[in-house]
Amino acid sequence: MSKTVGVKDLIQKKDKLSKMKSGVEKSIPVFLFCLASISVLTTVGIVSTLVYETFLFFKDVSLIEFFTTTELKPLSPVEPKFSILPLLTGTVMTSLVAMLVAIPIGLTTAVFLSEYASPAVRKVLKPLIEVLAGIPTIVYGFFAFTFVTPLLREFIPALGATNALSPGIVMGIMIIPLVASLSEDAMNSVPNAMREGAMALGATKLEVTLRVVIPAAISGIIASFVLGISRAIGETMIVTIASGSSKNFTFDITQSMQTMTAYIVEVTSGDAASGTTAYYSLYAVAFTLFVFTLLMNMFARYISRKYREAY
Amino acid sequence: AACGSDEEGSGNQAGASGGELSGSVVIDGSGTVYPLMARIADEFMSTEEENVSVEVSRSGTSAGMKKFVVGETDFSNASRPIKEEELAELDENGIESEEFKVALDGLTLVINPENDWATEMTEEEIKTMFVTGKIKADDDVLWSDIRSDWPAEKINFYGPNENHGTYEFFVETILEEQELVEGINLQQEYSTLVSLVSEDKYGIAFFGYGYYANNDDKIAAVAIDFGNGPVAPSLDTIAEDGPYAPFTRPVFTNLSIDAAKEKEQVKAFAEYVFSKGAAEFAGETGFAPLPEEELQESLELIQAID
Amino acid sequence: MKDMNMDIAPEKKSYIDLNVVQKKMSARILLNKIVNYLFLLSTLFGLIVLVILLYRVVADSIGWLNIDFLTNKLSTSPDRAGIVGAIIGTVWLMIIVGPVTMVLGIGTAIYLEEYAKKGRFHSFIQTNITNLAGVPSIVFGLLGLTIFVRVFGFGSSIIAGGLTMSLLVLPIVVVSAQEAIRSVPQFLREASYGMGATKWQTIKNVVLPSALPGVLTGMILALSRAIGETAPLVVIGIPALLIPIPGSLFDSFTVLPMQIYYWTIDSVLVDEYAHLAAATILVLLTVLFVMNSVAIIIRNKFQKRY
Amino acid sequence: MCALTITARKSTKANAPLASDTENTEKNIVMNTRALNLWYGENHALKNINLPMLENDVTAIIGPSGCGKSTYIKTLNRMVELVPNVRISGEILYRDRNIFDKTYLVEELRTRVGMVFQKPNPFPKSIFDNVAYGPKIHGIRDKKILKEIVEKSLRGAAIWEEVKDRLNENAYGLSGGQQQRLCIARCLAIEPDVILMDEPTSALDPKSTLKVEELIQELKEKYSIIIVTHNMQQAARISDKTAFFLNGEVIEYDNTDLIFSTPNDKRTEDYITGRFG
Amino acid sequence: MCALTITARKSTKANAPLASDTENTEKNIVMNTRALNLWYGENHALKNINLPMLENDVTAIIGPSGCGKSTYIKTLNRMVELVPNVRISGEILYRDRNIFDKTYLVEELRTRVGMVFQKPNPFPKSIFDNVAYGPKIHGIRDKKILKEIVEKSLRGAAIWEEVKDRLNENAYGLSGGQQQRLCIARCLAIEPDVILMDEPTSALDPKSTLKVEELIQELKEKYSIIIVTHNMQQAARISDKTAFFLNGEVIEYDNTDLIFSTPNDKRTEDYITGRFG
Ligand SMILES: Nc1ncnc2c1ncn2[C@@H]1O[C@H](COP(=O)(O)OP(=O)(O)OP(=O)(O)O)[C@@H](O)[C@H]1O
Ligand SMILES: Nc1ncnc2c1ncn2[C@@H]1O[C@H](COP(=O)(O)OP(=O)(O)OP(=O)(O)O)[C@@H](O)[C@H]1O
Ligand SMILES: [Mg+2]
Ligand SMILES: [Mg+2]
Ligand SMILES: O=P([O-])([O-])[O-]
Repeated sequence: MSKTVGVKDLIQKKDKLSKMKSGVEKSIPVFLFCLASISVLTTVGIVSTLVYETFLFFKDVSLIEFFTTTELKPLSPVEPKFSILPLLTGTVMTSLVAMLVAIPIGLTTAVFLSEYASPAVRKVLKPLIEVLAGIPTIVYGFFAFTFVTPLLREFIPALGATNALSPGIVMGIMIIPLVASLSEDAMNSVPNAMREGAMALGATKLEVTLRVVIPAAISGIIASFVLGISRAIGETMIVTIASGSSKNFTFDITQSMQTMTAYIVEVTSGDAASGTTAYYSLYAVAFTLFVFTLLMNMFARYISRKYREAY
Repeated sequence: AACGSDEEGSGNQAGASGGELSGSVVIDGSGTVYPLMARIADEFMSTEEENVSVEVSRSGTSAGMKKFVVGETDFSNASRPIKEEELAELDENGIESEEFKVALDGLTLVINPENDWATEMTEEEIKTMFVTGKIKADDDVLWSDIRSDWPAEKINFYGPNENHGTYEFFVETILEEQELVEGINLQQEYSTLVSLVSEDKYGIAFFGYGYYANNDDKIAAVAIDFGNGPVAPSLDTIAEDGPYAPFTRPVFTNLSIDAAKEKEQVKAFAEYVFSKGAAEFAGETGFAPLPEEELQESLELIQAID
Repeated sequence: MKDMNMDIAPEKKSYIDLNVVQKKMSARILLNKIVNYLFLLSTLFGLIVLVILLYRVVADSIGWLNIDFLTNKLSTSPDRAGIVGAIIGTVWLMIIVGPVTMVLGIGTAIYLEEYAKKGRFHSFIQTNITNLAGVPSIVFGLLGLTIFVRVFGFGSSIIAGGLTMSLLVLPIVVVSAQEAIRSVPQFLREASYGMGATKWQTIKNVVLPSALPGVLTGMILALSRAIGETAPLVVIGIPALLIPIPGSLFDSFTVLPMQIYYWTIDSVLVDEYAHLAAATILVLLTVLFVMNSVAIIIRNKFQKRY
Repeated sequence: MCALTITARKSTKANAPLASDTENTEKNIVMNTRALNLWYGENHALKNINLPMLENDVTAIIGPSGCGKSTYIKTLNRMVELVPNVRISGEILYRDRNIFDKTYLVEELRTRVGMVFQKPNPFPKSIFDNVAYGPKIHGIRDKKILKEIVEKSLRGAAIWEEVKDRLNENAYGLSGGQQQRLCIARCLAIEPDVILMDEPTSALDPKSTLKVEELIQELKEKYSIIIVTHNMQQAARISDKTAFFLNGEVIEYDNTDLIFSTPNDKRTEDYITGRFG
Repeated sequence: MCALTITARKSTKANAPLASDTENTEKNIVMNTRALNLWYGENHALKNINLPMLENDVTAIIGPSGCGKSTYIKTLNRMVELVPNVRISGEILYRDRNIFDKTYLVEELRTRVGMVFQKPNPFPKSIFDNVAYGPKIHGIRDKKILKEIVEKSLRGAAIWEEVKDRLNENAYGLSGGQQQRLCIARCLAIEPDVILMDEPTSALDPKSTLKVEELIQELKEKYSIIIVTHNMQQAARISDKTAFFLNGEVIEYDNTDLIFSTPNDKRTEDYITGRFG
């Protein structure tokens, strides 16, 4: 001890210095707080830009016209018409097709992975399926346009070159991993004791799954569906490329339809000059889209929290 | 000094590995004109002035104008003449500009290759079938409504949407501002229209000649009888004073004179367009070249900018 | 089996008829078997699609994806066209997105996990981040268009695109960094505090190094999302033809997905563009595959050593 | 079925079950385990088990933690096969049929051999649906019959009076002891022949434990019961036979009173007197 | 500092610490706890604690699980404040200064009052960096000095010989016992005055435990040590004073030999003789 430096003294001296630096210690939380506020500012930014321009839009176009009429001709030189219904039907139909693909396949995939597959199989299959979620949507758009549509045409001759069906299916495929992995999480959190209880009564795996596991995990499963829908509603590139831009109010999925997202792409990359009603309409549509997806996401979180079973 | 070298450069160093100019040229506007302008820009950068960066966007004629009138772009392509309002705005912003014709486009009516009846139609037939209520109040027009020996099948109408100068030309010039037929399927992308018609035996669409010429294996063009027998659109017939003339239209580019004065590369590019580019690449991108004198006139106008 | 029934004591009124149970049993088990295979099939469906997709992309890009394609600049003519500009544009984008999301994301995560009192404000920010993660990317595009392109006047430059993309992927980084920080065992923090370390010293010297692998994994995933994202850039406005390679943050740029987008829709004009799009997709997928593999390696290598 | 013929015998190793051939030689053997070995991967968890189980008896299985009690009992209705990488050799005869037979469907076996678990594990459904679950999956759809079954089973599990007015409430509203009896009722509803119980009272308070113990005494009139317990007193109180497991082997098997009064093996004695485990 | 003046006295309640005023009245009090109360939210975890701690003594704290031992020891260096919703009243004097004083920086306190935890918790860094961590955060950057400190501390923790050739290897490569001594070395590196140890050997095997116990005996020459232990024999072996906690109260405090030979309180006796806890 004698031969070494007096660490105690060293520390005390240095500490006085460093305590003077305690300004750093105090300012860091403030700095980090500012960083954390950026995310809040982002939301504020989104809401305020959308709200402001939407407000300008509704000065020109009544809410009634926007939500109840069926014609959308934003750039018509003769008589522009602004109804969101054609876009809503486009969005709803493509999302509906997507969910008709994603829900059954996603859920059965989840069931297979969580209830049927051996751990080894699961370990291989799960990450492979998740690859689907990582593929850029532009690639899916290309795939829908150049492969799925021509393929479907073989079976449905009336199918248009752009239509709601093909991008819907491809969106569904893209959403499979989301539904599958969230549902699987929900099923995994059902305690094994529950499965064993049913098995011990002579139930088959299918009966255990249908009558015990799925009911117990239902909130998480529904949440995964809702998030999937929300994802489908917000998806842009697939529909922009493969579903065309026809603004007819129709439910015919074999024909071209435009979604809210594709409309935004069209108007921003197209001809609408800023300051015109057509230009503001894109904010009104975007605001509708934003509110739609926000509500769905909040709803998903609400149900998964509210109905989480207390095991 | 820089000015001098520029003139020499464009004259002597064509094909050389690069001129002395640098900086950027920003072009936006018509989607119809885009393929031609992109082709010219590409060639300009690879053979004339390697260090100049020409960027070509295609947000559409009107959207391009919006940027042009505030001085954001150097060139604004257009598939229609510039409008009064746009000129007024340019004035207001103190921007001097000049409109140049670049090439000729023929508005082409396209049908499915399997359509073996409507390969020839009269101008009048086109004008009536595309106007709402002209043939039938409910607009469910059948091919047989036009000529009785044609199939009794519903006609499916397609066209570019209101974003496009082509739409405006069709509605304003050809249909003389009468309302377009109800239920016409209007699309943003020409690619979509090509696909739609190529798959629809009873479909008919209108768009620029270039999109037809590049896809004549998938779609067919209607030969139009303007009174002197049917004329099929082709580079020859849509040329100045060609027999397809009623349906041809010039396409333009608007040059900001201020930009050309300030930036040598803008002027150099403009000179290139009218000395070489427009004539050489019009054909391969589906436009009829303008008569040489007209291009020469434009070139002289540009060279005179100081 | 008959004597099974006999085993049951006579006074026990039996509801379960073993013969019936047995008869139904084989049907139930068969159903279970069939369903098992159906579920397997359904699980494989996604993978089959994946294989088809990859096969198509590879098949379409054979003969097109070569060194020249990777090193050539963009061009309108298919045999000269390359994607070096898009690759470098993508790199530029990452140069913004990487540092910005790292600072914002990790800072936010530290604040939420280590500093913020668990209360209303904390859950407000947390909810806000979860909600942002669910906002469609196109809406972020509009935000970027309004704020960065217009208000800040950055135009359609790298900085505008990069900042927009940063906000888009920020929630991914925040959430994964939060998880990583949360998984740093409390006893390591206690050890540090026990030595008289201040909070920030503890975070800097103990928490962050331990959380680093998780944070890095999240960063890579966020970057790969940003690399593949197209919609916000379409809104911000990327030139359809941009040959020069961007040299500064304020230059126009293009990225791989945008190139895929334009080539896909222009394939109607020039058939070969479809092959260029496929080749670009292959490059993009390869990049993403490598990034994700790195993320997985990091995660596995540094997983839980406590 | 066959009368108990196995008398005290030594297996090759020192782990032979010793059944003292007194009084109950005339009782039937319901399940008979012969030379059973079980591995979890490399872990040899059950080693050459030979163990009979008599009709209408309560057989207790005791032993220190990790000795293989749960593993053994889960082998009897083949629930152990749910664990991946399990390997089994030897045979278990249920009513003279080898349960590992290819043609023996596990679902069928489990309908005959019911099970009650350590932690009460009702389904997150109503009390009624919990009990009706078994009959329903076995094809009974008739509401009236289901009602009768539910009542009978709940009575059988001595919980009817407590829950008859709240059959439609969620089972999670019951106390731990009630939940466990509900699980027993659920098991009774499919009218099993044998009931396996793995430490059924270890998660319960003393009062509930007593109730379940009384119930087991009643049930043995109609069912054959195997119960795993770590509670020596409990084994002594309620079982007729006791098997002592250690490290995956059966060290001793005999009448409960004999095991607890005069164990043959030193290790059994050590365990019973609390010297380890 | 002030000499021990507190002699046997009764607090208002029955939980008065009884320090038999024999032999070591001349030892200094390093830390003195006065009327300390602590609440976790509504849970009153420490109740009116009065407890002195003598210089160069080993003070053992014993008591059943949940009685507040860890809470108390963590209060001594204010680590307990990391738990949200903690409320504290009363005072703790370290060398006559109240550690809860506004002007007393926790960092300073913790530099003087070091701590060793139940589970060895080295940082996932090299052995060298683990030990150098403390000096570094206190501003010592000089490589040479750091090296000296590391060696001295590792020697002090009786682990130098075992690790001197692998100072740059990750600390997680060490055995549990080595890790615990490394943590002690890490604590010594900032030359604290008092060392708090919360069950420092409970995660260790008997051999490592012995080593750490020997080490504690050595360390007490230079440091004042408080050790929490659930192991009565350990307390008896290594400590000079022992405090018995029960339900957040100090039931008895006295010389270790007295506590273990002739406890004053019935509850202490019951605990020591293994009747509960
Ligand atoms: N699912 C499993 N996978 C691998 N090994 C297992 C598994 N379950 C149990 N084992 C091992 O098998 C052996 C016997 O375990 P088992 O659960 O049967 O013991 P037990 O007697 O029931 O103990 P306890 O009294 O703690 O319940 C133990 O060594 C255990 O580690
Ligand atoms: N972080 C906390 N939040 C709330 N209550 C706590 C917390 N830590 C401990 N307690 C409660 O305070 C009381 C004392 O706990 P403490 O950990 O001090 O006991 P202990 O004597 O160290 O027990 P053990 O021997 O098990 O370590 C217990 O009732 C415990 O539940
Ligand atoms: Mg067990
Ligand atoms: Mg403790
Ligand atoms: O894109 P346009 O040329 O039709 O405006």
